[in-house]
Amino acid sequence: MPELRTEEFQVNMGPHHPATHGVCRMILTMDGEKIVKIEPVIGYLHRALEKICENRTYAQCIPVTDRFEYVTAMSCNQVFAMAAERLAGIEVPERAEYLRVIMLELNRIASHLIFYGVTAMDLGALTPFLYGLREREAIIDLFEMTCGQRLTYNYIRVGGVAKDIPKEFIPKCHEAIDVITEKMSDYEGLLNENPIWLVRTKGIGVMPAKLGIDYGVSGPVLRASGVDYDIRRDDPYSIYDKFDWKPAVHQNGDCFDRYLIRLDEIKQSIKIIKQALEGLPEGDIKAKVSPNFKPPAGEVYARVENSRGELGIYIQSDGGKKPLRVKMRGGSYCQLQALPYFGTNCFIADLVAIFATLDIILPEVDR
Amino acid sequence: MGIIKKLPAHLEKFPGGGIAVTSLETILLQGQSKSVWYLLFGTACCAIELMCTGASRYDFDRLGMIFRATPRQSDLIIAAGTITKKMAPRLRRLYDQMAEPRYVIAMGGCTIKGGPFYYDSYAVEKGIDHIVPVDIYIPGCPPRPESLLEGCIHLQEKIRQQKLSDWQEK
Amino acid sequence: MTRDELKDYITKQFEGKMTLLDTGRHDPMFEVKPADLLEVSQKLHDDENLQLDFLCNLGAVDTGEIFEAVYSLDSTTLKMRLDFKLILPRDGAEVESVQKIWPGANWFEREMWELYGINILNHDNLKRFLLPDDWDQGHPMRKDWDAPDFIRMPEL
Amino acid sequence: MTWPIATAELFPIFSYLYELLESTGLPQPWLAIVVYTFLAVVMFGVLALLALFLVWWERKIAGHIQQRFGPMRHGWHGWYQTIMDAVKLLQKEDVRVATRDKPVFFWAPVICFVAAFLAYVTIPFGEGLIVADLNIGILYVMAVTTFTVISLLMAGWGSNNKYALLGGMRSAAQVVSYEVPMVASILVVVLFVGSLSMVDIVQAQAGGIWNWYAFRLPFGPIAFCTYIIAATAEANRTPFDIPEAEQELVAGFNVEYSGMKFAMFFLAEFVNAFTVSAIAVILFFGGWHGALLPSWMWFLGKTFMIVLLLMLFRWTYPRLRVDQLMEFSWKFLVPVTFVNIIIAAWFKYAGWYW
Repeated sequence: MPELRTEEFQVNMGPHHPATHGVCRMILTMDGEKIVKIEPVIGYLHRALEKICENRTYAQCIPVTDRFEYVTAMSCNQVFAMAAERLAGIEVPERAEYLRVIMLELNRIASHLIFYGVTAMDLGALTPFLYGLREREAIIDLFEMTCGQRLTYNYIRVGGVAKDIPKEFIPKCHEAIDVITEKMSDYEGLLNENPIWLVRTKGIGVMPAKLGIDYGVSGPVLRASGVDYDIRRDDPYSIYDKFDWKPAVHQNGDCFDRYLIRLDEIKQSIKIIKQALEGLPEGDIKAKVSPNFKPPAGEVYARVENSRGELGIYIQSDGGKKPLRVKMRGGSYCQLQALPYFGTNCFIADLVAIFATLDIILPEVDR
Repeated sequence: MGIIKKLPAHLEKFPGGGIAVTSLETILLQGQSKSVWYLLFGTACCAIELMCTGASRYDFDRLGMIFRATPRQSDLIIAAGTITKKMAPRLRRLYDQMAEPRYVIAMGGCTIKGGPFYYDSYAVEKGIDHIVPVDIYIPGCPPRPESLLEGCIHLQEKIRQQKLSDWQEK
Repeated sequence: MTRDELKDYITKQFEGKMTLLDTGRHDPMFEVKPADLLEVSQKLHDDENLQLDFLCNLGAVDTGEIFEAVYSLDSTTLKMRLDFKLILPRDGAEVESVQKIWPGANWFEREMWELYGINILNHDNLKRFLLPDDWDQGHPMRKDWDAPDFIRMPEL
Repeated sequence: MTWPIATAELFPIFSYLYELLESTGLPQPWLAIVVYTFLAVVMFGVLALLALFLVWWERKIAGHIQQRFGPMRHGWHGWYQTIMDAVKLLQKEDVRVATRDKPVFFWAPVICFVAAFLAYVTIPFGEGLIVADLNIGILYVMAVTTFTVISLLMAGWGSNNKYALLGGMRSAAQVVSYEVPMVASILVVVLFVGSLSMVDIVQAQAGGIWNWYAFRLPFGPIAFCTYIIAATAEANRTPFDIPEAEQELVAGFNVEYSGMKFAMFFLAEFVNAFTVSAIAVILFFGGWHGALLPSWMWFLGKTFMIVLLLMLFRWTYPRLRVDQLMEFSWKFLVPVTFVNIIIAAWFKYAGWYW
């Protein structure tokens, strides 16, 4: 009997595909249902944010950074403001720092809730998606109350924050946190011990820690592989060193750990927010900064830990009122880059799971 | 679509055909407007708001709108988010793949005229209306879910105001 | 190691190869000659007391007269940061690829090549990826770049 | 005294109509043709309405599980939403891909649609409400529902699209592997009834809830569980909906279909879900038997409960991967059902079974 001839074939996943969370395109070389090779093609959302920032004053750059990573826009505001403050040597009032931390952590929870929903949806469970987004609305309401926007906040400015929080914010925030704490058991109950969920995620897409570090993978994805590295603790910015919390670390580096670590991070964030709400001091919310301030010539690379890893901004100033160069670095960029090296030799359904648990968001990749 | 395109011309030959055409028109347009399935198409920030609109608090399904993953089965493409020069041919292709009758909603500033990326950006398409015909524009950056819902309701009204004879093959 | 200790350590260990610049505002910034890049990088990556195994960022800068390539490094074990940069001529800029040392540099270098036109030597996959496939308008991130449909923001 | 609503049986209406027809003196072959055409039209109408209702119901249930409402604006709780969907699908352009395999692409939805309806020839909707009581009833149903897989494979191949082809191949593998445990779990019931006829199977469960096979320990419940799992896979529903896995294969086998052709697939999917639930009711829940209400109401009520179960599966579980799906069938379901049959057969042979 002659041997059956098989042939590898190519499947084009994206740029418009339900599982790519945006406009990522992956050229998959497949052997039946098995994936042999992944070649990511990006740039479908390349909007030249860096070029735009070069032609704006520092204050005008902040709204542009909102669009850099819209799911956690607060952290983009924060990292740009931080870089500009370091360049110009601006001291931020303490109340502003507290408000920043509250907003950043609330935004992290919102982002992780989206992650929870979208990952579940990619694996075929639609209901957790709506549950995740339901609780997110409570946080979005808080943001709306403070800065009037649901997604692109423009709240954290150079030298402080844009507005003080309204009176009702603190009770509402406690309420939202309580709701989320309560619903956490719902989330865990729906998926953590679901046998189908377990077989779909356990042992799938294991990323070795060495590979992660080599390719610049950071944040929850790297911590799920057992590398205890959190910029909030290891390169402290703002006032994170004042709070009692500890980064979540898991050891296996598979999809299930990457999923668990997000739930753990939500709990840690709640812890931080509670402490920050308690210790919120009175005082100024913004240092005196001219809108057209000119920082002295110099350069700085500032970075924060956002929900997708290290979010960095490199600013070089030539002493003018506009930055000479703004380079943005998102966590997803490196995670997508590393994907072909550990995402192959699995089924197309696994690739969807891996892609979802990496929590890649395309504007961070394409900018 | 094929039969319906020629239907008025055939029906009107008969006595009383005009009445049949108008009542048929009402039913067909009602059907079209009340069951607008949208394509899962989101590129940037607006896609998150699109997701929120489909979720519990706002709930697209109330209007009879559900998402389809394939363009062949969807009636509406909500261009949610920035369309870059690299993405523009893909958007056109998706539009071409959709079955008629098809509608387009331009959601957000970027799709209307480039929005915040109008100046200084070498990669953003300044408005999608020269790629695909747009029915409804929803301004905002990103628009709130309420405005998206309002836009969809306007689209439904717009569909109902059509005439069956508009589609006839000339 | 604190930042000052790091500065001392580097200037001692990499004498003549890395010079401290005063433009670094938060983390120490050094200058490396393009010819020394691979050697210095390897040493920074392997040195027991540095272990800079994590490439945070790599980007090019166009100042109008020269190009710079800025490398931001980090150590996941010793938790410290360090930046260094190369000064490159504006025409015929070439830089050696560091992806053997930090594989993650791959895409960053591709981006430098695509948006600035800095040639990367020994790069394994130098293909267009951010701009459209049929892009023929040059390297848009350069300061002197212009195109017919490129509209600059008017001064307020 | 009889309960008034119990007189609302449908069978007398049909027999009255038949007598009326007979009295016209139509010769025999023509009589049969008229009767069966009438039945086919009635059946088609009823099932089309049922499918539309199921789509609406599914959307409502999904909505309520997810803390929203589902269709609300068109009629009371959006009751005519799916009718509007049908009207819209009717007028959509029929996209014909240029590279398609013409006959295969055209016939796939038709076969799918017809296969879904064929099973209803032998399904008793109530006492006497059966089109033809074949003596191989359940075997016939098993045979014709398998046509669906051919249509899905045809759809996958004819579309000339890789996603569609993957979906088609997946569905073929899936349906073939789940056919085995499904038939094996049905066999347990057949073994005890001693007949393949649907009416006989239902009659064997007369006389109260303890006679329903789902509650007859120990084989009944096991057979029911294996059956319902296999049936979920047969009907291509989550967690076994890999042929049209939205996040992986966009829409699987029907990725290139639009308008009415897609509507055929869509309706057939829901009709299939109803079929497997109806068979579950006939085999395990005593078919039309029940007190007070007329038999067809009992039958429909029970079937809707099983459909509800399938819907709850769908909105709770994630989706299995293709190889895990096969593994689950061959390594778990098939052994369990076979052991179940063997022990049941032994019991039957020894005469120990009640």
